[in-house]
Amino acid sequence: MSEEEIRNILEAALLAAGRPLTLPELAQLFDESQRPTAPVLHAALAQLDAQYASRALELKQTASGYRLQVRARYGSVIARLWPERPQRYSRALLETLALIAYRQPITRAEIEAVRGVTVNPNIIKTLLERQWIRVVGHRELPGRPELLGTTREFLDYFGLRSLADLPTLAELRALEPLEPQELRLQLPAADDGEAAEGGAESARAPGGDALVAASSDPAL
Amino acid sequence: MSEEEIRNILEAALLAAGRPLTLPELAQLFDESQRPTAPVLHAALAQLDAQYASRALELKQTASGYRLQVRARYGSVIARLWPERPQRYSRALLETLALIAYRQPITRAEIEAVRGVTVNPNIIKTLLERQWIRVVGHRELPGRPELLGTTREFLDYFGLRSLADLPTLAELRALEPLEPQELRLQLPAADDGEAAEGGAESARAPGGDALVAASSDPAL
Amino acid sequence: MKPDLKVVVSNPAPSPVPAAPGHAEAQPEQVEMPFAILNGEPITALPRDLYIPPQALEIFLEAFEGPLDLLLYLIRRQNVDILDIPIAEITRQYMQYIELMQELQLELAGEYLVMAATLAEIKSRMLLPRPAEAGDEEQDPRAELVRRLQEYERFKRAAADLDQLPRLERDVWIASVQRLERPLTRALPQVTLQEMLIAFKEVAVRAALFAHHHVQREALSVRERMSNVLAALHQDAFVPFMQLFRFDEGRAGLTVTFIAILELVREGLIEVLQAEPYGPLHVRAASAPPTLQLVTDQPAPEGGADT
Repeated sequence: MSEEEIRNILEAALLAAGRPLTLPELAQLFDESQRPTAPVLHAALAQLDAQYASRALELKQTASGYRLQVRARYGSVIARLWPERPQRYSRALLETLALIAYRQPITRAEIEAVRGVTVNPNIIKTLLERQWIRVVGHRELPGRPELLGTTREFLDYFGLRSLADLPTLAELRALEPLEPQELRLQLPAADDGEAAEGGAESARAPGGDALVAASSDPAL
Repeated sequence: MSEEEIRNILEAALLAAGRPLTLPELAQLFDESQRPTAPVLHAALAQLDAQYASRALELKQTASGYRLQVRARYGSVIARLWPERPQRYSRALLETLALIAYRQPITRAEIEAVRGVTVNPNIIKTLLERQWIRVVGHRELPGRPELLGTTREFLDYFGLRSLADLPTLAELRALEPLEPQELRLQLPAADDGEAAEGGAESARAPGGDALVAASSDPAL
Repeated sequence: MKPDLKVVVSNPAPSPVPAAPGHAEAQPEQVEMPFAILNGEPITALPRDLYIPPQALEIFLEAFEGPLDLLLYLIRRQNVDILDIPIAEITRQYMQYIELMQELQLELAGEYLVMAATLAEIKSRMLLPRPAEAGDEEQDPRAELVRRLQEYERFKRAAADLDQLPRLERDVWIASVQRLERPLTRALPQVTLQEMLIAFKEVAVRAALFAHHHVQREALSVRERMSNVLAALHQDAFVPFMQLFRFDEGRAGLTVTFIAILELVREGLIEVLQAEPYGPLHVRAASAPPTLQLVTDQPAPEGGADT
């Protein structure tokens, strides 16, 4: 069997498997009578990798074996194949954020008291990183727990002039529950920018009106 | 952007996607400012395929777009990676599938009329589950029987770009008057080629036309 | 009914080898042992005195996809053109199979019996004297059967062709490589105001906030201002009371700030201190257990407290 054929078979197997293959697995591809020795296989793999030198591919040896992968340099180009599905924040995060907005300044313990469950520290971290909340002080209790409040960025993001633009609890009662899933279906990824803009605009209207508009929104 | 770089990006994308990619999808890989035109992309794909000539890879265009695949010649070698034998399909299933593919849209009763036996419901179920066929409508007859047709997955699975790529159907031949012996002697064997050609030509007609012809066939 | 048959010259390929029923290779696994017998002549000749294992016959007979398939097999075995079926002979052989199946008590699909009747009918019509203009294919009693056989055969062929097409994961494999980690820059999740409000509504319902609290719009701006005031106070440092007010906010804003400060005092979050009577007020974040030193009737600047 020619060196080229050995390379072809190895390449075919690695590409068809789509997972790392060990040297024994690669050796199993050949009939026993013409099975290349380990050094021959190693050499063939090295040649294969050399062939990829000017290409977007590379051969990589990992703990689980050999695998072909796209060079990191092409990663960002390839990433376009998977248009970023907008991530979603959890219900817990939204509730925490809403509680901080409505009941600020508020400590984590107080949030937990209302929600009835512990608040995952990652939620606070995410909200701080997003600069939607900030630590505005400490409650003088054992442990001096942080008091959390919302930020200017929070208001900007949601298109509010001030927290007073948020609906009161009484007004909230009128809100229909909505399924986040449904909402996502209505907002295709490509439209995100627009959707966010639209949302901000309607929210910029005086609180009450915005909510009326929101609940008559077909997206709800 | 160099031709080589375009090829590299296309190759990387096709390999990373692991599914067929359409020409527009491939074009999306490039920044708008340096996006190759369709002819340039076509040329790059052709060059890519040419590069694979002596390798185990090939570029294939199917219904859903372009995909890179391991050549059938290496299939038996690659199959060693998967100990389970690929699924085999019964003649009954394949005949049913063939009738749906060539005669779509077609009802179960019409399939039965050609095959001369009832169609096992499990066969239709299997074909539906494999997403090779789908219900495309109903015939306005008592009971509104379902009209079945093939899917894009069917074409992809069998490596076809369109129904027109299906192997040509054998021609029907006329029943000769009695005393056939005599008549047949008068037909020179040389005509055979012509007959075959004619048949191939008519079947090579674009899928749509072929289908119209098929469904208006009084044989049904 | 006039069969819609194209006149095509000659027969492209009557296969020289009598085709084994239904592409024998299509079902090798189930039938390996007994089927070997079937590829040869012994069974097809059907000598009554030759012992054939009933299981073998059964498998052989079950290999047919129906009466049309069985007929095609018989015709091919005779090595005759489908257009020139020796109807009497084929009928005789067909009946033998049917009888055999009945003898073996195979479950015989009704279609087999219908075909038997059809064959018998064609055979009898073949024996009838035919009109002068015989030769017209319409008059050939076999025409309909031939059409059906051809139609079935072409799809039998098409099925075999389909089976031969390079198929994914049997013959060809999609080439793929593993993707590297996703790029670091990720789009941040988008949240709509409605989503957040709904979340709050639900938590409020759960916590029965509706029942015990009355959050007014005014109160919301107060709470916001509470955060702002708190954030403006540095640890342990005194901030002049007046510095917490922004006079460009007008009377309403000043009021809100003042209420916020009162609320902060009430919650023990800040201390308001006065060094001497009528001296300037200073505010700082609460450090020790809060001591309430605020003189509550202290008028707010510009009389903002008269709400």
